[in-house]
Amino acid sequence: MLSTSNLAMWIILLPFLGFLHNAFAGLIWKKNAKKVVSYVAPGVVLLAFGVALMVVMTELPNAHDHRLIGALIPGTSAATPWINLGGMRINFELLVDPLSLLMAMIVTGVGGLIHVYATGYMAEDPEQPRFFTYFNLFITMMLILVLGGNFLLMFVGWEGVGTCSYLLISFSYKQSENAKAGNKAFIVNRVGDLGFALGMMLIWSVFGTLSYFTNDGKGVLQLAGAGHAEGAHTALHAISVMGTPVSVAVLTTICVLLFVGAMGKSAQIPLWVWLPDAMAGPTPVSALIHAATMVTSGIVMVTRCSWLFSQAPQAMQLVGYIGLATAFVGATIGLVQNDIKRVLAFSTVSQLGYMFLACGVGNYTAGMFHVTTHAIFKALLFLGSGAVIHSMLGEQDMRKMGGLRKKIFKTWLVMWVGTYAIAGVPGLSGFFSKDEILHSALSSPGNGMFLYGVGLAIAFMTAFYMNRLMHKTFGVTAQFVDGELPHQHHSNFDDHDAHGHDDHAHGHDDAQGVGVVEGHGHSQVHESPASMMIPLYVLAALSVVFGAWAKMTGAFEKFLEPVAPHMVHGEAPITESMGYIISACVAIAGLTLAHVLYRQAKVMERGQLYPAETKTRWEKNPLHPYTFLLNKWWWDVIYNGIFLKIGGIFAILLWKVVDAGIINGTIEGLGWIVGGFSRLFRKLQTGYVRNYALAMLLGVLVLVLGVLGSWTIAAK
Amino acid sequence: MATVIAFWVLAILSVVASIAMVVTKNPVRSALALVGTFICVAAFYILLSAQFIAAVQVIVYAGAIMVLFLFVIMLLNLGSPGALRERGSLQPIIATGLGICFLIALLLSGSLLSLPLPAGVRPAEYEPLGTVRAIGINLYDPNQPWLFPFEATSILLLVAVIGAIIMAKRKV
Amino acid sequence: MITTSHYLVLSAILFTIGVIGVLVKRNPIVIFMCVELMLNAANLSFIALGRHFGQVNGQMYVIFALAVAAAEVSVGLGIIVAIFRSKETINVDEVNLMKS
Amino acid sequence: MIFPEFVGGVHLPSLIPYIALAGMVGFILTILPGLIWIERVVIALMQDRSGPNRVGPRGLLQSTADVVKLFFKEDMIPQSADIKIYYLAPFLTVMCAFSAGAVLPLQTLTFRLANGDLQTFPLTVGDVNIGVLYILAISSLQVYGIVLAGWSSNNKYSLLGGLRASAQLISYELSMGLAILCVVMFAGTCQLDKIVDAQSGLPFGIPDGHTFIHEIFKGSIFSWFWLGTGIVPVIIYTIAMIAETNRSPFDLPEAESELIAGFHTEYSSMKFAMFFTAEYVSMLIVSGLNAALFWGGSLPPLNVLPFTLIPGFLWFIIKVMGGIFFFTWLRATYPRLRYDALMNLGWKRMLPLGLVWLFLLAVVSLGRGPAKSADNIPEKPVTASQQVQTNPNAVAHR
Repeated sequence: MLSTSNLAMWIILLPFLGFLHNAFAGLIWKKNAKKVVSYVAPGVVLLAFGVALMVVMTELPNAHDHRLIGALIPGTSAATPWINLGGMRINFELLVDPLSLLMAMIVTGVGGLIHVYATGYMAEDPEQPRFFTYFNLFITMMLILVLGGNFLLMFVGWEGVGTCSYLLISFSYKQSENAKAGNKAFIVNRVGDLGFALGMMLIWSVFGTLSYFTNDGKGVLQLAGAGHAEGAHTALHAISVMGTPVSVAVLTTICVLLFVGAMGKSAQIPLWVWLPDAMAGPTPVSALIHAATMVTSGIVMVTRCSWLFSQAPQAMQLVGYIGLATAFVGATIGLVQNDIKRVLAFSTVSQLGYMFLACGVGNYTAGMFHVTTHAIFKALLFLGSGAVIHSMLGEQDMRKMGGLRKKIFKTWLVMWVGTYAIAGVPGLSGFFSKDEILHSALSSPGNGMFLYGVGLAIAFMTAFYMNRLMHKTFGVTAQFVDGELPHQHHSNFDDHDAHGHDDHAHGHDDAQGVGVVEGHGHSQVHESPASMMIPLYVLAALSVVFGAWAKMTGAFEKFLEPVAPHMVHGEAPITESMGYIISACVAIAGLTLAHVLYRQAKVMERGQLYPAETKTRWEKNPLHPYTFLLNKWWWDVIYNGIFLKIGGIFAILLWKVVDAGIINGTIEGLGWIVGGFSRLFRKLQTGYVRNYALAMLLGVLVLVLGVLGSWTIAAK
Repeated sequence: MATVIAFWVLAILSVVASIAMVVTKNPVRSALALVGTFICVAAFYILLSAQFIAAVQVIVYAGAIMVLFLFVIMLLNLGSPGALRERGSLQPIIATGLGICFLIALLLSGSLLSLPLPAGVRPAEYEPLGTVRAIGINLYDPNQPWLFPFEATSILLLVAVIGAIIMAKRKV
Repeated sequence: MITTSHYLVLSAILFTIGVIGVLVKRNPIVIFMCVELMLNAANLSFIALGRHFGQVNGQMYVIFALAVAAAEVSVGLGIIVAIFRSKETINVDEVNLMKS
Repeated sequence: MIFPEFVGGVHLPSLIPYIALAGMVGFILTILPGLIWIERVVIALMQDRSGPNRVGPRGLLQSTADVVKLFFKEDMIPQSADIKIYYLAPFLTVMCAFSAGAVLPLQTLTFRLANGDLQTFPLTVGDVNIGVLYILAISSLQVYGIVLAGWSSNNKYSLLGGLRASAQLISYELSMGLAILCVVMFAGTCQLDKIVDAQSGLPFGIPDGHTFIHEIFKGSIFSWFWLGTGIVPVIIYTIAMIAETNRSPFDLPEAESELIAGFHTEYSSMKFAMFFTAEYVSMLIVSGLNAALFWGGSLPPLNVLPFTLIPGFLWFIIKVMGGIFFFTWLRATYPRLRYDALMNLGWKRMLPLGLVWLFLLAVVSLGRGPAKSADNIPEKPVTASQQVQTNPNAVAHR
């Protein structure tokens, strides 16, 4: 019989089998590998989505039956002994509850669409099977992360997705910048992972288990939830393990450490610097990993531990403020970026900040709601931008695009939907999720007004830079000569001398003037293949209807309620409909401003709002806002300055004093002594095997005599 | 009585043959002497009513292993006749002395000398244990620990075959 | 009357001869043969002891020892042939790369 | 025919080995010249020549004359030969050839015991329970005679011939062993007379209906193992046995055109005669084994009157002679194989085929259920609890 746990196991197993298949596809299918992989890889993920859907169907009634603390569905976790070391017993267990199911559906659903898209996007890459191997492995790891029934399993997935992210960012590893970006992501994530690991160890030492839920009610979240129910939020010290209360300080430490992990994975200040660089990977990677799924795992984790966080208000405040700051910083930087994918990357950073803000103010459902809608429309945007880049033969710089609306009308249409969704145009999904966050921020006691204000500013900026992106890409006059685009495909094996950052590769622009040359008979800019467009349509449709559906029916909230209850304690000074109006106004204002400015830019030279000389002048002043934002608040430079310099000095200290002086001195001294003895004993080493054998016999003889002697003594 | 005579004859034969193996300078004769020892040992096995092992001893040791030795000796001798000549040194004397000491120590230990035959086992009971059937039944009996080693041995042999081929192949 | 001790002593003698052979000979093939003799001596004592205790275990051990010996010889002789090919000699005293 | 157990106070069954030994050796030694004569006559017949016709009536004494010639020929020893081994080699060969015959079951004799019971005893030299293994062991020792002869002659043709012969022997021993294993698996015993016994039932496991027809086919040609094991093993065995005896078309070790006379190039006079003897004895032995394993040994082809009149050992000899005729026939018909073709046939065709067939038969015999126990030991394995509980350490410390 198929039980839920078995079914849930298959959600993970299917992509894993796909991963195994793709890894050995070349061996199995020889020349047909690419073709087979392009069917198998999306197939398994979509199949997993189907399984997840089935689990939801079978479990949805149950979930509501058990709307108790933790709302677990008892007996639905498949537990097999995994680690059994002394007193340490950790099971391989799955937790099937609304949260994990929601994430599983996002990962497999959106992931499946992106897989389909990638079959078109990666079709020409000779290393396509390797790409899909990583991709399926990523899906597997992500599913382990969300479905795992204890912190250690989550950590396995956590590290696994990190590895896949690294592998995929540096997929075209022959370009050193990609490899460096991969390294950066990996190393920055290590910092976060250390925090997570420490938090996990602390949990182990405090709670004595890592499982969220156990049959005897001693699971981490069970205890936390019990505390929550008992004393509500007022009575702290409510969590007790074996009758001993856990102090708030310890809980706060745990939560902060876990949040450090989330910072790394979800690109929050101060560990956010890797995400923009991660755009070096192929666009489907950016869409799947660095927008829709992996980066949201921090939010998932915080939501998962909401019972813990609810007992540690300081930690929650930290989460909220960090989220807000990140959202603000990301949005400001997004205003001035020129690389289409980087704009989206900063937008992602900013939106992630939003989600943490929601968690910080206690409205986890809103956070997860935004996770879901963001997964849909950000995937849409990234995939759309991928289609644009694909159409532009690999060009990513918006300054060299423009005028694409007529050429790739369908792409423009879906991008437009995505833009309005993220900007929060009323009716589209981003509007509802964002508004809910803003509303709960406003309800937050004490600092509600401040959070709300900054949030609105961010929303405004979001609308602005998204419309800017649309205009620069599709709207203004074309900044390239159709038919003479240099081919810049992202394959490992192409020549990368002209990788889009070199203006002189476009020397013809100056000679022939700016403008579209239509007379070439065939246009290089073309609509993407159906395998890329269909996922876009699906995502666009979802972007339109999902938010409204979820909000109107309340299904989403009801679904998630058991695991992430509403913990906002204050009262908002304005009604919800009032909030709707305000957010709508802000979004439309942002869009309009960009529209006005860049319609103007349309007539200007090279589609820039300001002439190039002005910008050059600005760039000379490092504190000028433009330069400041363009260089990401000098964040990388500061990091380099602090960590690299100090680290370097420390390393030199270690090298010169500790290594060369103390260690080498000791070793060499020992070496001298040993050498002296060696010179003495070297004569024994004849190199003749039989001499050694003789020595062995002598040894055996001594042993035999020793045993004999001991027997004799024993006999007496 | 017949077994006593057989034992002593075979014992003397086997010891003489093995000493001859060590003493002779010609490797082919060494090998032949060793074959003689092996056949004597096989005969001992029959005396000890381990008929199957005796047959296998002859087939594997005398029939396969020593033929392989002979092959290699001949093969290498073809290349350079002088390669296998022996030279004298101090080592043999020390080695022999130590070896004899070792033997004496073993004998002195007394553990070898204190086992009368039979020790509570009548030969008639033991007799059937040496047949192919008995060995086979015991070897594949899941209640006994031999099944896994048996399978492992097959893997070992496969590995050895591959290893030998790789090692001896002229062009790798 | 032939007792188990007879066989054990014989086995010890054969073993010792094998040991001495290993130490004395310079031809690796002959050394190998001496090792085989030692193995056989051990096998003999296994069988004799198995007989002594009326157990089939002694014979089982010998079966495995035989198989392992066969494997060992095939690989060992392969090594010797390989050494001969590369060094044009198999005298163990000339194959002394281990000497410092 | 039923013999009494005691005749004049002599225990007849205990005399069987000596009778068998005398009979076997006597028969082999007397038939040998005849064999050579038969071979020459048959080949002459097949190749439309007259064959031996000078010495004696129809050249019958030709072989005798040859033997006399060999006896008195000068014995030449190469100067640089390793004399001891040079002498040892032919003896080894002949000894191995003869001693393999020790376990061939010539006939089954029935005795009426003193208490009135009937008991059967096989007419063999050594009725050992490892009969088949014994023959395999002895035939694996045959290599030595050949290799040593080749090596000690200190002649490159000899050495090459010796190496070839031994490589051939080793290669084909495997296929031979596999074919024999098929039979052993079906018979459930290694004892040759019991293997013959196992062929005395009805063919294809038909249950006994105790009618006249059933009686005729009991132990008939259809129930022998050549058919019972599915023809493939008997083919493999036959090819392997020809290769094992270094006979044409597998007579590469003594390929005249390449190696003069192979490993016995340097042998003359009686030593050569010994190799010669060994070859023919081997032929007899492998044919005998063939007869016992696949062709029902001493069983008549049909269990009806004219056949059953002939005693079992005569049937056995007839079958052996059939094998010899087959050898001769092949020699008259086929050219010699190339060496690589020989090795290919052995390793790449017959060995895999034998393995696959053994596997198939194993599956079949699994389906048939456990083979009928032929050895008189309990089915139950000896478990540790039944074994004598003696602590070896205790003894060692005594």
